[in-house]
Amino acid sequence: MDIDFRNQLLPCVSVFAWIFGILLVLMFVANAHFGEAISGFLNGAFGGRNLAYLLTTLSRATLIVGMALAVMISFRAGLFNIGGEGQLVIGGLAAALVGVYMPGPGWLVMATGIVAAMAAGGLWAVLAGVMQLYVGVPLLIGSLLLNYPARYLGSYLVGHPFRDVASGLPQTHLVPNEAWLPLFSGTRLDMGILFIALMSVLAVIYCNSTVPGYRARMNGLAPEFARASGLPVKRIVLQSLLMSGAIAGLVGALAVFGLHHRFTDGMLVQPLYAWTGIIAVLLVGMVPWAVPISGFFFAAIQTGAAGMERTADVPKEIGLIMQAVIILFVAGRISGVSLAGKSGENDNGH
Amino acid sequence: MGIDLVLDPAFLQSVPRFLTPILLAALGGAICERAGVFNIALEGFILVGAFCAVLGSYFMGSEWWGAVAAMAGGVGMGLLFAEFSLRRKGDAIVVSIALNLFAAGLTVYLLRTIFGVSGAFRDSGIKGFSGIDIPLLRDIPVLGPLLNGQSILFYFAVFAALALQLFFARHRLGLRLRAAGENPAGLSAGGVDPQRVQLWALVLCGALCGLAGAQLSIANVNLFVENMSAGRGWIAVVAVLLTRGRPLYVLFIAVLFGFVDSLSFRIQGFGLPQQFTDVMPYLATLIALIVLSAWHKSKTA
Amino acid sequence: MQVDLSGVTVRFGTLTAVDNVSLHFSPGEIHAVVGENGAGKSTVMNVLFGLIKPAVGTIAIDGAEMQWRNPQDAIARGLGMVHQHFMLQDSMSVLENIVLCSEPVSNLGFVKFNTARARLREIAETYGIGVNPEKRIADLSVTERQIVEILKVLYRDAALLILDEPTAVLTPQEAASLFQILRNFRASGKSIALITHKLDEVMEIADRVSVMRAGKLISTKPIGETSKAEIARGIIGGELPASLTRATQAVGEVVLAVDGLQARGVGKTVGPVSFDVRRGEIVGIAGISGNGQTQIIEALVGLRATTGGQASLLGHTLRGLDVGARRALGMSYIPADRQRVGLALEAKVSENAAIGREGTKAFRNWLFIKRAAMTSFARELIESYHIKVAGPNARTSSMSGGNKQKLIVGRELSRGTPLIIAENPTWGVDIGAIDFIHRELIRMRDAGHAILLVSTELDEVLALSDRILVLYENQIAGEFAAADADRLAIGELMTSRSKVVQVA
Amino acid sequence: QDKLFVYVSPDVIGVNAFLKMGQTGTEAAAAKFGAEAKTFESSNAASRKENVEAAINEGASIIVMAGFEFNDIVTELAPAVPDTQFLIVDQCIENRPDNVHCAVFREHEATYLIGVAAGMLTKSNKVGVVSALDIPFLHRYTDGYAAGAKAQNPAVAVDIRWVGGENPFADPVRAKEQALAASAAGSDVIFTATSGGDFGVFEAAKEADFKAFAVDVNLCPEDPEHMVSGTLKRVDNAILQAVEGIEAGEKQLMLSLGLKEKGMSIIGLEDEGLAESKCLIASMPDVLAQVREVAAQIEDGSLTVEDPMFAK
Ligand SMILES: Nc1ncnc2c1ncn2[C@@H]1O[C@H](COP(=O)(O)OP(=O)(O)OP(=O)(O)O)[C@@H](O)[C@H]1O
Ligand SMILES: Nc1ncnc2c1ncn2[C@@H]1O[C@H](COP(=O)(O)OP(=O)(O)OP(=O)(O)O)[C@@H](O)[C@H]1O
Ligand SMILES: [Mg+2]
Ligand SMILES: [Mg+2]
Repeated sequence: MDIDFRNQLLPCVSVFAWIFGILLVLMFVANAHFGEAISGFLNGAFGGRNLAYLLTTLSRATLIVGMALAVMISFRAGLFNIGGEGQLVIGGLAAALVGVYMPGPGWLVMATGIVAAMAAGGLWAVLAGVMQLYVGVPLLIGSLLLNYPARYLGSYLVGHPFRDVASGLPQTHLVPNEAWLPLFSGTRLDMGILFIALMSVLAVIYCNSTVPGYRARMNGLAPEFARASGLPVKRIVLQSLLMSGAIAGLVGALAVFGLHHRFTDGMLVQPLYAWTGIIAVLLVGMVPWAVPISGFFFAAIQTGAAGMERTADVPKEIGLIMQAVIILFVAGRISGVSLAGKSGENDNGH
Repeated sequence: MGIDLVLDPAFLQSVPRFLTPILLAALGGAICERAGVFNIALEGFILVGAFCAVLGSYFMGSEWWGAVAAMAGGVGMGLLFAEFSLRRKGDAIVVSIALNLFAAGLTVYLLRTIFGVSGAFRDSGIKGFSGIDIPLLRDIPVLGPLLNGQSILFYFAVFAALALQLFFARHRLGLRLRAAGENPAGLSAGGVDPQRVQLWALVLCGALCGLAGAQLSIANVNLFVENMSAGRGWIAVVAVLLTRGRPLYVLFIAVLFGFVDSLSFRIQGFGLPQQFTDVMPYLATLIALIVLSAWHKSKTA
Repeated sequence: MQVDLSGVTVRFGTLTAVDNVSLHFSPGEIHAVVGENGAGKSTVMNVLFGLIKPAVGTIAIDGAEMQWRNPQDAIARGLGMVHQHFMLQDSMSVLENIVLCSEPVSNLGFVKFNTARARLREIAETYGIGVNPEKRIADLSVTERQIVEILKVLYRDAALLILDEPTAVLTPQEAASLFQILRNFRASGKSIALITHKLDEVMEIADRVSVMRAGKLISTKPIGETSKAEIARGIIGGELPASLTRATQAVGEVVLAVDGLQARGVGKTVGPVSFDVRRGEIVGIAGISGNGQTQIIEALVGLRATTGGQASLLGHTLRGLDVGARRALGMSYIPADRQRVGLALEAKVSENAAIGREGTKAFRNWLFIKRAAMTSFARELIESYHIKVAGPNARTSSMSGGNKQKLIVGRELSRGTPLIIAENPTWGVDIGAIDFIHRELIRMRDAGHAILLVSTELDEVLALSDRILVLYENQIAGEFAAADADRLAIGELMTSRSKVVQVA
Repeated sequence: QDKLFVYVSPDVIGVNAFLKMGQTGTEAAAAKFGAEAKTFESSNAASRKENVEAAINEGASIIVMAGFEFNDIVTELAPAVPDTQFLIVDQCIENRPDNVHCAVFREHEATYLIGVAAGMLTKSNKVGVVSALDIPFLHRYTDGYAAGAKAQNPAVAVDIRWVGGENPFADPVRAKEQALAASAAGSDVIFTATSGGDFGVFEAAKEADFKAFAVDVNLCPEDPEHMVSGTLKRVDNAILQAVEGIEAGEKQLMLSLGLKEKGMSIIGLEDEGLAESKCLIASMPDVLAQVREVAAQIEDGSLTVEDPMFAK
């Protein structure tokens, strides 16, 4: 009991003290009124007229949780896929192009757009996997570097051939109204969150109860063990990446059909959805059921920080800093998969 | 275009400007790599260095103080890395990702709180390094425009690459760094704490990355812009991985990247869409990575 | 230099690894410390050397109490340690390894390699041992590496040498030359602490022997006042288990046929090797580690690409088959590295037990895995292989090494495949577990399975095998039938050409 | 104070003169009508939308938005809140509800004049322009300039360069490199329309010694030796004027401001303040004369400058 207390509770308390202390220092630097800042934060994250800000948080959480699920699928399989951004962009692009150019009833356009986005994102991720398996490019770097071609390809396509000239921005035309994701009545929240809720459930089932999920997990915990035990390692790698990329693509599609209704250059990159998704997964050590909670938590930090900026003039980057600090302090406690140990690994298969 | 371009003095002049930050950061990364610290937070290190350089230069009124402050900032990041990765045993990749975000957030936060501006901070009070004119060098064709008239940081970076080679081979700390990366138990057995050695690696890496940032903010231009490192840290990481931390190869790769990067600027003049020229350095990196990995794989498989 | 450890106690969490142990080392004396795996021998020596701080206890040199902050302090006072595992930097030269951590440096911190070279030459002349200082460790044989470790200690001018199982990786001949070196040291007045598992060695060279069991010091006696049997009883705290019996039996058809197999090794090609394994026999491969065993096994299991020749299992060629297909064809594999290859330590026991079976009807229902089936299967294994663990849902990392090994052995043997490949199956596990695993292997052999056993422990190979192949420098250097197997002859083959130890 | 005006910027304001002017304009309007003024800075597409939603939620009576990035957002949000007035500066949307108002500029008229001046000044017959990103809106700068230069001097070649990169609107480093590259390729007059990157171009002007033009506000004091002139965009005036109209109850207000309406101008077009501007154009009577003549033609309609934004 005594030992338990010292080993478990005390470090937690000290971590909270540290994080809180850093928060205070940051506010002091910004010369902010503490109470005002905190109430601005809470209001910005969870309040507002008719809970408008809570809905904003949920809307942001939709995309962050989606990216976190994508990342989780590959991380649990031991695949350090940090190319979620590229997969997200490619997915969004595919969704927008289908949404704008495909004729037919709205629901069909949307469904096709979502499928196309998932396929495109999945293939983009698989590309990184192929480079690792057959060329020997470490996935960590390969997937990261593939972000840039994705980004610039998107930028080029919406800036030149598929540009909505009249809008004045590098962006596609609007997706027709009928293909938008409907809003929950009386709110500004679109139904994309339902897709992500469903995905969360599916992901938990996949991780805990299916054969491929079990195999991927074993590969993530001990790749050499998986190989020597005769698991189909290459298939695990490609399958996991395909799923991971497909979820990222889905998130891109939801951003297009739910939030922005077209693809604008930079709209999926600048808000750092992919990176936030990564840290959301790391925060909870890749435990599937906890990932949506953690994603929501980070979304709240971001919208809360924006609220803090509006009311107390604390730059909203405080949100980014706090996210990083939280991860730093839990980094030592994250169990499950050691990422650094595996990043440089090459596959020596025949 | 080929030969004219290569002989164009303005083009040659720009190559060192591009390669210096990458070279300095990659050398820092190389030290970590050799010491067994998987540091992929170079992007964040550079960013903090760039910010501190402006901070130091602006408040102390000299570019030298700027460089000192940049190194201090980089070292600070190194110490943070050490605290969370070595002492608190955080996974290096997790710590790296967090520190990159931390740097991105902190620099903007401080930009807004200290200078009250966002986006960019520019002031005539920021003193920067200017080019050094070396009389003899100036008159050599091709090499002259390439090497002459650069900031002191460029010459330092090249020197550092050569010195680091010697350092690893013959210096006490260099030897211990390599041991920390290869078999740290051997160090412990000899009574040297490998974590202490890795701490030194992070300190040196921080200083070099800080200077990389200084080159960006008080040598290439005299101002700080949000997210000024703009992916250079990741290219440096790739350079480190490609070379496995061998300083001379790092130098070679950095020159290559500097060349491609400045080439991409020139090529816009030929009417290619901006996105194509923008993606060039990353594609070049990716291709280099693929070619070298494939070559390596065929050698060892 | 008189060195005294008194009343040392070390705890790791709740485990008391060393319990109130006192030891004395005198000049000109070889003091052997023996005990089972995990008895606490290494831990005591690590305390003496300053690597571990004891909870209780003191270290005194010539009567003066010492406080070690780190090994550097101990080294400065004349202690030197050759560790159980090599502490060398493979990519560095011999010279760099020797100076590492005690570098002679100039003002700027640059290492004066010439000074070091001269000192090394001096040592070679004094003690009659030496290795080319410019060679890379990676290019050295195991014996040469052991010599580099000893040179490191001599370079630091140690008066007390601690040697933790220095002969574990040596052949009998090499061990003999090492002992000659140790005798030279003894003659020059140094103290030597020698940890070993081999009682014959103790009887041969030690002046005094201490026995440890479960962290406690059982006895310390001059060698003349004790016997091998008494020491052995002290080690295990009772009588030795009955020795293994192995009835001769007729062998059956060929299960594994290997024909000119080649694979890429470290630097050069392994093989070509040809041999076969039949039903009802254990074929043992002896050899010092690093002579190609790993590559051959990996090539057979499908973990490593072959570069020539071929192998077939029950008449089916293995070419082009991946690990899964080979296992499905009738092969099981007990890998040497249980921590990384044999198990996923962070996963549950049941998840480790079911690996490779998750695709079968019993464990899968369409896409879904049958958790209940996994748990009950793990429970069966735990019972029938006497695995000590909290239960099927415990984390695998919570088990001791011996029990981890039993889990792997149980998982693989229970598949009942015609061929079983076992690589160092008892490495680092305690006597009880060794005995159990040996009996299981023999039971499988008796039941008509073909077993390929690779072990760097010559005694193990001798005890189990019906036929013995000796590997030396990536080739099969010889073959023996169990009946004519001779320790010394095999030892000779294991090192046919390596004679780096020059005794003055 | 129950009245609230919110200014929502599309990007961080930073050293972006245009966005700053939007802020001062909103503040001036608020002061005039006794309202509180707040600024919500955005940094990306998602935060733009969130900020406008927040402004509605905070009960703003007028929301001022600078830039075309807000079109979709206003289209989507405005119909649901008829009591909130939306003012978009720089751009307008189709099928406006009553509560959406616009103030747009004809930037190309001013950049055309800059082009005329550049065409006169170049000795190499090569002029350059560096702009942030290859987007239609910025072609009002680059193409207007090119048209002016060619009209003035048919022999002239125009080198158009884009900053691009990770943050094109605030990257002086890349802007500087592009300017140096253009200069190296022969341009001896370079026009910069890169927002946050302008200072990089000025540094290049010092190093490579070329003449430079800038946009939006008078930046000549930055480098009186190389800065010839620049366009002026009176965003603050436009906002004030528009808010007056909105407060007076106008619906679907639409302001289009060019040279004629004094919404756009270039330094040197008016005598007032020219001497103190530190711009080189003050000491170039022939350039002044020519620019003023062309400006007069544009104002009286005898010369129309095509809007490049909808070309292509
Ligand atoms: N760092 C450690 N943390 C926890 N337990 C440890 C640690 N090192 C050793 N132990 C445990 O302490 C006990 C004594 O270990 P030690 O290595 O001293 O045994 P040993 O007698 O040298 O065995 P062997 O013959 O296998 O080398 C063992 O149970 C071991 O598992
Ligand atoms: N660093 C450590 N921290 C905590 N426990 C440890 C540590 N190292 C070893 N142990 C514990 O000590 C026991 C033996 O570990 P060791 O690493 O010696 O494994 P082994 O050599 O495979 O097994 P054994 O020595 O028991 O045959 C295990 O129960 C393990 O959990
Ligand atoms: Mg052990
Ligand atoms: Mg031991």
